[in-house]
Order: sequence, then C-alpha cells, then structure tokens
Amino acid sequence: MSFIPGLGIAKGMALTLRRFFAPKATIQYPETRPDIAVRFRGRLQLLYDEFGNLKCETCFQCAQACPVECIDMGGPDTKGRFYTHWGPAETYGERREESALRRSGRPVPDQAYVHFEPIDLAALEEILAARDYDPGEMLPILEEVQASYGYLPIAAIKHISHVTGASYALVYGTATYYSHLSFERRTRTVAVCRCTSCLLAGSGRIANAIGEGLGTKLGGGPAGGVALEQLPNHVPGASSPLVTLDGKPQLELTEASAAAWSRSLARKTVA
Amino acid sequence: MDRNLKRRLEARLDAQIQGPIRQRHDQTEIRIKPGDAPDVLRTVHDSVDLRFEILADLAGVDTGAEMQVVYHLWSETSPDWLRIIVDGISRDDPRCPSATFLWTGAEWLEREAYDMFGIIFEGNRDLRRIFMPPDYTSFPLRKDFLLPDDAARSPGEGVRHIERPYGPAVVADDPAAGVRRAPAS
Amino acid sequence: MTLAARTWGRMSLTARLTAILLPLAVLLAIGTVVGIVFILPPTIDFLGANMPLVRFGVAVVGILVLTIPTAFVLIYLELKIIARMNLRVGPNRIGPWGAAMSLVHGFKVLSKEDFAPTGADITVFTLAPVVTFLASVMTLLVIPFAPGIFGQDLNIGLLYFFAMSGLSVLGLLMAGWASFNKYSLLGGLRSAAQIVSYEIPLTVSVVGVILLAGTMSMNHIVLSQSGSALDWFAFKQPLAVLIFFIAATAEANRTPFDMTEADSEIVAGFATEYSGMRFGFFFFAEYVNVFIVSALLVTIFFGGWTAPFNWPWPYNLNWLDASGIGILWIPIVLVVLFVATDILGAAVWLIGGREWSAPAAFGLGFLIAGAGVTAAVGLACFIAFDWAQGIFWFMAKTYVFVFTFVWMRGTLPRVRVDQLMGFAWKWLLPASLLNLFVTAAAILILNQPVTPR
Amino acid sequence: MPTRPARPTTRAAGARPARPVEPRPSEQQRSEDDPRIMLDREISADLYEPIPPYPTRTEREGEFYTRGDGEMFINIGPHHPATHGVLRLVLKLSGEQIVDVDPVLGYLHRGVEKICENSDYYHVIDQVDPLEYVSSLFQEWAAVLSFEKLMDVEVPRRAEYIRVLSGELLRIASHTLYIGFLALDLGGLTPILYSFIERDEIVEMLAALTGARMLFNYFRIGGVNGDLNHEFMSRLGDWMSRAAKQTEADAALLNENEIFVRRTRGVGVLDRATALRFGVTGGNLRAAGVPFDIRRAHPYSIYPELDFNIPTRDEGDSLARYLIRVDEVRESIKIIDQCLHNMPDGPVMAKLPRLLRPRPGRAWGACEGPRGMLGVYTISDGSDQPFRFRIHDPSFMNLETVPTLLPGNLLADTMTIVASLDPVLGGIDK
Repeated sequence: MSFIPGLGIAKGMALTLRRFFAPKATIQYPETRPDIAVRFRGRLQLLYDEFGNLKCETCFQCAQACPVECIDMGGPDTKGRFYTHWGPAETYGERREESALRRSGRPVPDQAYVHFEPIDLAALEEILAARDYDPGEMLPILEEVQASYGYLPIAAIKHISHVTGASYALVYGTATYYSHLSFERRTRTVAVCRCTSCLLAGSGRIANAIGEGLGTKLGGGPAGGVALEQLPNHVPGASSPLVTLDGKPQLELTEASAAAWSRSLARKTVA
Repeated sequence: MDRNLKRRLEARLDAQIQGPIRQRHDQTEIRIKPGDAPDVLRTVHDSVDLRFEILADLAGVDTGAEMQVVYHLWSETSPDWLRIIVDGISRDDPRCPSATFLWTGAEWLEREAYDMFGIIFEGNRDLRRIFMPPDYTSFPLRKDFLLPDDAARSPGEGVRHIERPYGPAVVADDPAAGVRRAPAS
Repeated sequence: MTLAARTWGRMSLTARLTAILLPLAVLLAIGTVVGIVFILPPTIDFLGANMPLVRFGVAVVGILVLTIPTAFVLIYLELKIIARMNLRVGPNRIGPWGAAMSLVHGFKVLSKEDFAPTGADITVFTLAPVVTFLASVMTLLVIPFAPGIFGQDLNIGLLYFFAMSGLSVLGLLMAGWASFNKYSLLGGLRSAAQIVSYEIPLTVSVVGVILLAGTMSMNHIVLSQSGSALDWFAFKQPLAVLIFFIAATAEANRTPFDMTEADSEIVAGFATEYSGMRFGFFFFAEYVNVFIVSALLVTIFFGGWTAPFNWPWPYNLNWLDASGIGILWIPIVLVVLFVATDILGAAVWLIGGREWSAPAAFGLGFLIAGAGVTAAVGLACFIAFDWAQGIFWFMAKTYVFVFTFVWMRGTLPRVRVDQLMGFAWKWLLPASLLNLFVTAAAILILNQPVTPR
Repeated sequence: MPTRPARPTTRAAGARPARPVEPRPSEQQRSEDDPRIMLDREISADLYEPIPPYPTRTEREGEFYTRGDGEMFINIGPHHPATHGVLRLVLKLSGEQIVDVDPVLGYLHRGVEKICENSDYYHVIDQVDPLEYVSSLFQEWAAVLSFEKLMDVEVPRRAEYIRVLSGELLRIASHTLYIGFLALDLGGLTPILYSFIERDEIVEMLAALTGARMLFNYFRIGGVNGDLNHEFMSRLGDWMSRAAKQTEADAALLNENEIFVRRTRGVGVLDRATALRFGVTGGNLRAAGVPFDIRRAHPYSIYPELDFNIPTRDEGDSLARYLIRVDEVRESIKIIDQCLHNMPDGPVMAKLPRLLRPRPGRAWGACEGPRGMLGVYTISDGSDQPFRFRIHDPSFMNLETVPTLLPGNLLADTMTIVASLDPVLGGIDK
C-alpha cells in the first residue's frame, strides 16, 4: 500500500483505462474458430483411411482401455464373422452401469442385441465353477469350453465375461489370439476309399459298418458332428482297405473293429 | 530410508511398537495397538529428537478382517515419512482414541474416517457424518460394501448399531492433555 | 331474444362489424361535437389562466418519458465499458454494436414471471420498487438541462433534491423488510445505514456552494458560474467536489460502495426476492440515480449547461427566428426530406441495379436523407438556440461523470460495511465541515458580496 | 403449527433431545413445502431456522444449534455466488457479526476412493483427475508417485523434467485463478477476467502437450503420456517472453489498491501454532511463517536440482496468503525457465508390463500442489487393483480452519477468508 492515499486506486484506474483501449481477447466464436491443438483428444471419433474405409478393426483395444468403459465397439469383427453389439452413444448410461455392476462382481443381464444362437450353459457353468470364476485362468477355461462344446460359442464368451468380470474385449481378444481356439463348429469327416483294391479288400462292408455305427450311410448328410463320405482318391502308400478321419488314414481299422470305432467316434464328437 | 530414525524410535517407544519397524523407500512404518495411540502420538510429536509436528494424513483402512487407522507424519528431523499404523481394531465395533488433542485438524479427518468406515474416535467431540447425508446408515469404503446399488439404498445390516447419538463426554483424568473417553453406552 | 340471436347468426362478418361500429361512430361524432362546443373552451381558458400547472404536467410527463432512454443508455454503456475494461467485447450481437441489448433486457424483465415469496408482506413488497423509482425520478424535476428547460425552478431546489433522494432509502428498506428473506433484510438495513450516514457529508459539502452562490435554486447556481470554466465552483471548492463525488457514489449505491446489493456477500441484497418488472423498477431507479447524481455534480460544481469557455454563439440568426418565417421551416424541411429521399432512393436503385428492390433502395435513401436533414437542423439549432447548446454541454459533462462511475465500478473492489461507515463519519463529515468553515471564513474576510438574486 | 424439536443446549446434551412430535393428521396429507401450510401457521422466527430434522448427534452440533439473544442463522450456499463450488456454510450471526460457523460438505461427493479401489492401476490416474479440477496434474502426480514407490519404477529424467514443467505451468494457472477469484469475492469485476486470460493461454498450451484443457490424464506410472511437441514449445516460448511482465501488470490492479489491502490485511489471521495444529499446508501455512513446502521439505522428482526459494511471510492474514501466491508465481516462472534450459534427452516412459500386479505393500506419495500437500496412500494386495486408495486433499485441511477463523468477523469477511484459503470443492468432497 502506497503512502500517498489513493495512489494505488489511481494506478488501478489507469490500468483499466489503458486496457479499455487495448486489443480485446475475445474470440468471436462462430466467425473465427480457435485453432485446436493437434494432440487434442476432446472428441472421440473413428478415423477413415485415404480410400474412405473405416480404419477401426473392432480390435476392442479402446473399449478395453477406456477407464469409465463408455466406449462400446460394434460391427462385424475383423474376419467378418460375428456381428458384435454396436452401441450408439445413447447406450453410455446402460453400459456404464453394466460395467459398474460387473466391477461389483455380480452377473449382469446383457441388454445388448445378440446375433448368436443361445447354448445351454450347464456345462459352461460347471467348468467355471471348477475354475472358481477366476479371470486369471481365462485360457484354461476357454480350452475346456472348446473341448466340451467342440468350439467357442459367442454366448459362452459373453457369459464368461459377465460372470468372471473380465471385460468381453479381454475374453474375445484371448479367444481370437490362440489359433487352437476356434469359433466355428468343427465337423469331422470319415472318408472311405472305394478304389478297386479297397473294394476287393472289403471297404464296402467297412463303410456299411461305419455307417450304421454313425447312424448315417455313405453319401448321407453328417450325423452328429461326423460326415461319412467317399474318399476321392487313394492315399499313395496306404494299405487297403483305407479309411481316413479328417484326411488322416486310419490304418489299424479292420472290418471287425469298424463298428465299435465309429460308435466311439460318434460319442466323442458332440454336436 | 533413515536408519537413524529407526534407532530413535526403538529407543523412545520400544514398548508400544508391535513387530518390527519396516522401512521402504522414504517411509518408516510402525504398528501399535489402539490403546497406545495417544501416548505414541504425543511422544512422537513432543520428544526433542523426533518432532513430528505435521500431520500429513489420517486414513482409515478396512483390511477385511479388521480395521486400521493410519497416520502419516512429517518432521524436520528426518527425511522419512513416519507411518503409524494403529492395528487390530475390531470390525464389529471399531473404536480408536482420537488424535484431536494433538492436531485439531484431525477432527475432520476422523469425521471422514468415521463416515467411510464407521470407526468411532473416542474423544472427538464432533464425530458426525461429513460427506454422506446424516440419515445414511452404512459405511461406503468398507469391503463388504459393493458397488453400485448399495450406494443407492444403503443397507444398514451389521453396521447400523454404530450409529447412535452423542452421549455425555467424561473429561479425562489428565485435563491438560484434554483426552476424553467416550460414553460407556 | 331468440330473434336477435337468430338475426345475429344470419348476419355476415361485415354486417356484424357495421352493426357494432356504426353506433360507436355516431356516438363518437356526437361526443366530439359536444366536447368541442361545450368542454374545450373553458378548459383552454382554465389552463391559459394558470400556465404553471400546464408546465408542471408537461414536465412530469417529459421526465417520466426521459428516464426510460436514460436508463437504457446507461445500462448499455455499463455493459460495454466494463466489458472493454475487462478486455472483452461486450454485447455485440443485437443491434449495431449490441446497442439494442438493454432494450432486450427490458423485454426480458417484462416477460418474466412476477411473484412474491411465501410469507412476504405483499403490499409493502409491491410498493417498494414504486417508492424507489418515484423518489429518484422526482429529483429530476429541479435539474436544469438548459436555459428554460427544467421541470420547476424552485428557490429551494437543492433542499428539495436532498429530500427526495433521501426518500429512496425508504423504498430499499421496505423491500428488504417485506421480502421475508434474511439476505434482503441485511441489504435493506445496510442501505438504510449507508445512505442516511452519507446524506450528511453530501449535504454539508454543498453548503459552501450555497454560500458562494447565495441561493439554493439550481438555475441561479448555474447562472452564477456562467462564463468560462474558471468560474466553476469546482475550482473554488475542490475539497467539496471530492467529498460530494464520494458521498454521491455511496448515495447511488455504486461500487465501491454497493453494499446494498453486494452480490458476493448477500446474494442480491434487497432485490434478492424480486423478479420481473419489480426488479426492473429497482434497476431503472439505480441507473437513473447514476445519471441524476452526475447531473447534480455538473450542475453544482461544473457550471451546468454553461459552455466551458467563452462561447461566441448563439448568433442571432433572425431568419431562423419564429417571428420571421421560422414557422415555415417545418414544411420546408419536410419537403426537402421528401425530395432528398426520392433522389437518393432513385440513385441507389439505379446504381445498385437488380439486387436492390425498390422499397429497400428508397428506405436507404430515406435513412441517408433523414440523417442529413437531422444533422443540418441540429447544427442550425446548435448555432442558433442557446437551449440546444445548453443541452449539448450539459449532456456532455454529465456523461463524462457517468463514465467515471462506470469506470470505478470496473476497477475497484467493494469496501466493507464498517469501513464504509467509518469513512463517512471519521473522514468525510469532518472534511466537509472544515470545507464549510473555510468557505465561510473566506467569504467574510474577502467580504465577497453575498447577493441574493 | 406443529411443535418443532426442542432445541438442545450444551448442558442438556447428555439427555438425548426429544424427537419431533408427529404433525397433526390434518397436516399429514400435505407436504412440508406446501405454501398453504406456511400461511396457516403464524410466521415465527424459527420457521426457516436450519434446525436439523434429527436430534443433534454431537456436543458441537448441540452448541451450534443453540441460539443466544439476537442471533440468527443464515445459510450460505451450496449455491451462492461466492462459495467456490458447492460449499455450504451455516452461519450464526448476531447483526452482521459472525458468532459461529458450521461448514456442510459432501454436495460433490463421488466416492472416488471406492471407484479407484475397483479399477486397475492405469485407470486410477484418470479417475483421480477430476478431483482438483483446477490443477488436476498434481492429483495425478501424487497418485503416480505413490504407485512408483509401490512397484519400484525408475522414472526417466526427461519425464521428470516434463512433469515439473507442466506442473509449474499449471501452478501458475491455478494461482492466477486464485487471485482473480479473491478479487471477485471482494467485489472487483475485472481481475477475474485477466486471470482467465492468463489461465486460458496456459491451459491451451497444456492442451497442445497433453491433449486436454482441464482433465489432463497426462502422467503415467513411470513417465508421461507424450513427449514435448513443437506446438507446445512454441506456445510456451511466446508466453514465457511476456509472462513475468503480464502477471506483474495484472497484480498491480490489486497489490497497492487501498480498498483491497484494507479488506484483507489482518483479516482471518492464522498464526503459526494454529496452522500446525490444523495440519494446514501449502501457501496458507507458508503465510503463517512455516517454510513447509514438499518440494523442499521432502524432495521428490528433480526439485533438489532446481534453484528456487520458498516465499514465506510471518503475518498469517488474508493479504499474506494473497502475496504468497503472487510470489510463488514468480518462483514458478523461474523453475520453468530452468527446466527449459537443462531439459535432458531420452525416453519419457519406463518399460512396464501391460498388466500391473505390484507385490503386496504400502506406499505413501505426496507432492506439493498449488493448495498444499496432495498425498496418496496406496495399499496393494498383489492384485491389479489397489486394495486401499486414500486421497489426502489440502483444501480439506485448509477449509477446516474456517470455523476457527470466521467467528468475530463480519459477514463480508466470510468471502475474504474462504476465498483466501482457496478451497476447491472437487478435492474436498472426494
């Protein structure tokens, strides 16, 4: 405070008077746009490449990284196979409270629209119970699911994510990463060679035996997970009669053991 | 890591310290029983070679099995933060002596710890809810409090009995210290 | 009855209108004739018999009308000046440079819901803004805007002024009490304490001028400082000017003395519970007060409507004189305006080509011509008539002080209540008394003739 | 009118006060805020008195809600022009003089600690971001410090320099804002806008660096999110060229202003002993004469290498707190200058696993924010989420002194004192 009373006030008045004529700091918004920093990440948007294709590959990395889980990826995934839930911005609230529920470690009813057929979750439930619903053991869980269902149903993956608390993105990423986990239902084919030598060696009777073991007949559609068909040409160097399972010749198969073998095969491959 | 501080602490309050004095990075950590808290705090605050004058933080912790009250102190005599963990407070009726006789500022911190964990600080004369509404009946930061619908309608089961209005304060035997014991109700 | 109803139902719209309007027209005609024949002459005689009444009526109406544009202009000035001092642009969307902003504010205030809080004393609550507004408007009556242009030339003008401006505190107090709100109550009481205690230095600081001028009539005070700027009382009474300025700031509840609506402490003070046009009245009153206070400052200390230096004009342009062809100037001006409009409009229309529609072109022409003619007439009046010059100088000086008030508001923080009162009683009052004594002593010593005019 | 609960007195605190009597059945149908009810009753003084609808629970509360002669309650906030954020102060006034204060918090409580305990270590950083929304980098900094101690991460020097650089920039922004708001609460319209011009430039250049203007989410465990870029450096350069002069000019509006000085000098004096007992930190403590600044008292990051001094004042009044801020702005400008001059080269992030599972342990990290010591106490149980995440906010402790500072002052000084203590409600109500 200055010693001359009123000097400070006078200085202030002088300052404001100078500022009165100074250039103004206002930006007339609609006319002049402020320059946005390059690194500014105020707006979430999907980028397009120079050909106009969407750069997003639905890899779920962003959905996985979003702390408040407001990002929700959608559309057919990279390999064009499954139509995952595509959430518009309005589903923010829904997804938010779903994530909150999930964090609280409770099962969440999924409001997302599903494009996959439901499965019965009994087997899955007992697998998970055995693994104690631990997201840390995601890979073993998925392998067992694959073993029991023959493939990984999307319904199972969604159920796993909701129950274990691992985000769907995480489970999906794990499932797509490992090559031995597959989303398609695997159908096995038993092929019987009908070349002359094999016919002479009695492949016809073997074919009948396998057919009634599998509950189908040569050329008939797949029964259960197995299809019985004719081998187009003999595998060189293989003995007769020749029967292949998924292209691998079953050399030890004889006319007697065919029925039992095919029955066990039918039992192993569950639809 | 301040070895010297460790020695001084052992010299001063060897009796009260439970277990070893842990030191990691720039923190020195001692564990004490709830009953010893006032004496330990006053010793640490007053004695000449450790003048921990600044109460950096007072936090409640619910380990799931029991409650803890954690003090972080700063002193110009040591490059370390001193962490005093008051250990072994029961979860059903958590009680711990207040630190307001040394640091008046601990009052709100204790109110917060009470609000979040239900720890009753005996001797805090204003132990109210501070963040949650006064008619709220459960303690959000406890481990048995799950998001989010508990937050919406607060279930009071198991914790409601801690909420009870203030009773008359009995002035302690040592009025200079101003320590007070809470009602024996 | 049914017959009438059926006929009415059968009549067409025009027929119905005629049926309604025709009797009215007849009645009007009869009434007009009767009025002209029997009522008008005695009225004219009566009014002619006592002109002061007419003058007073005209003055009151004129002042009531004057307050509205004054308040609007002041609101706009405040928005704009403070904005510029804040390095902002201020209102710039509505009207040229946002000039219509205060109009829009007015409409907003008019269109807002007008309610009274539960538990409020409704009658007092409703009366309070009226009292405040009238108190400030009535003070305008004695202010001379120019030679011959004033409401009343009271020989106790100053006294009347202080009495009236003292009334405004009553309104604020009523508002604060009736709102049934603690903030309002605090605001009202603050304003009461503040205004009452600042009345005293305000009044005492003027007494010196009264001694010098030897009168309390505003006109004579102005006349007694006519001549050049050196004759202004501001130079004979510098201390009084300072005291008066500060006290007047407090009187008008302006920053740094705006205790009554200290928005950061008591939300809006006495106006917390007010909304709609009641609120509008309060703020009309506040801004009119600013104008009045500056006007009074100019009138008392800065020579009112007199020019700051020896002014060669008015020339006696006798061809402008009403005794000459003066009255003919009105049709002449109109004709000139009409012709100029046509010529300019045609020019714009021809030059502009297609994109100017005829109405737009002639509208533009009318604007240009109107501006030109107005400027010419104004210049002529300014040269010719002393009242035009008076108004010019008066407004110029007044708005300088209005700017100063707004400037202070843009710069200074608010003082505290106790500091405010302490300043009034410990500094301003003694200083004004000192000023009074010194003035009186000087008059005695130099035995300057005190001539009551 | 229905009988109100009997107002408990200090002595009667022992006996539990009587519960409110049930309203008459005729009134039970109507809601309490039905104006007709208020018109039915005769308007009495305690109609709008903030008597709590529950029996008072503590001795202090009982004292507070007991009125003497000529005292009245007035309620400031949670929506009031001058309470920063949603602070609510229930004042007990006699005339304009304050007799007692009861601050009511929690209007902004979001349970951030709980959210953090349920989100993994990477996500915690931007969960704590909106706590101190005026200077959110420091809250991140505290969290990151404690995490790095928890998992023994070595931060690259360049990252440290960038942290200090951006942090000090934000400190300047926060202090200028503080100056503006103090003036605004004293009734000055202009300084707040000058402050916002300053802050906007800084925040824009931080947006060029971090990608956001307010909630930066920039610091990472073991480094920062992105390296310095040209846009930021150019903005910073031409701001630094005029920063000192600009801040001086803006401060000249207040520093010598008689009205401002008279309103702040000697108001709300917080002496050394009281400040220490209240655990006040930051500028408010330094204004009371204790040179306690974490940057020097418990050095972290690269502050030991930098040359700056801790401004301290002995008179602990509002003016001192204001002047401390003004001085700290100068110091911060010095620090930024040094950072720019010896900024090392190298990486800005340490190598870290994708999924952080620190070994079980406890860590306390504290840094010096614009308002004082921001602390974070983390307990890890070996999972990828903190077991306990405790946030210590300086504004909380600073605000706690208000009930001590206010009584005896005038109503107008409420704003002076609260504004000079500089609370940020986002940090107070976690």
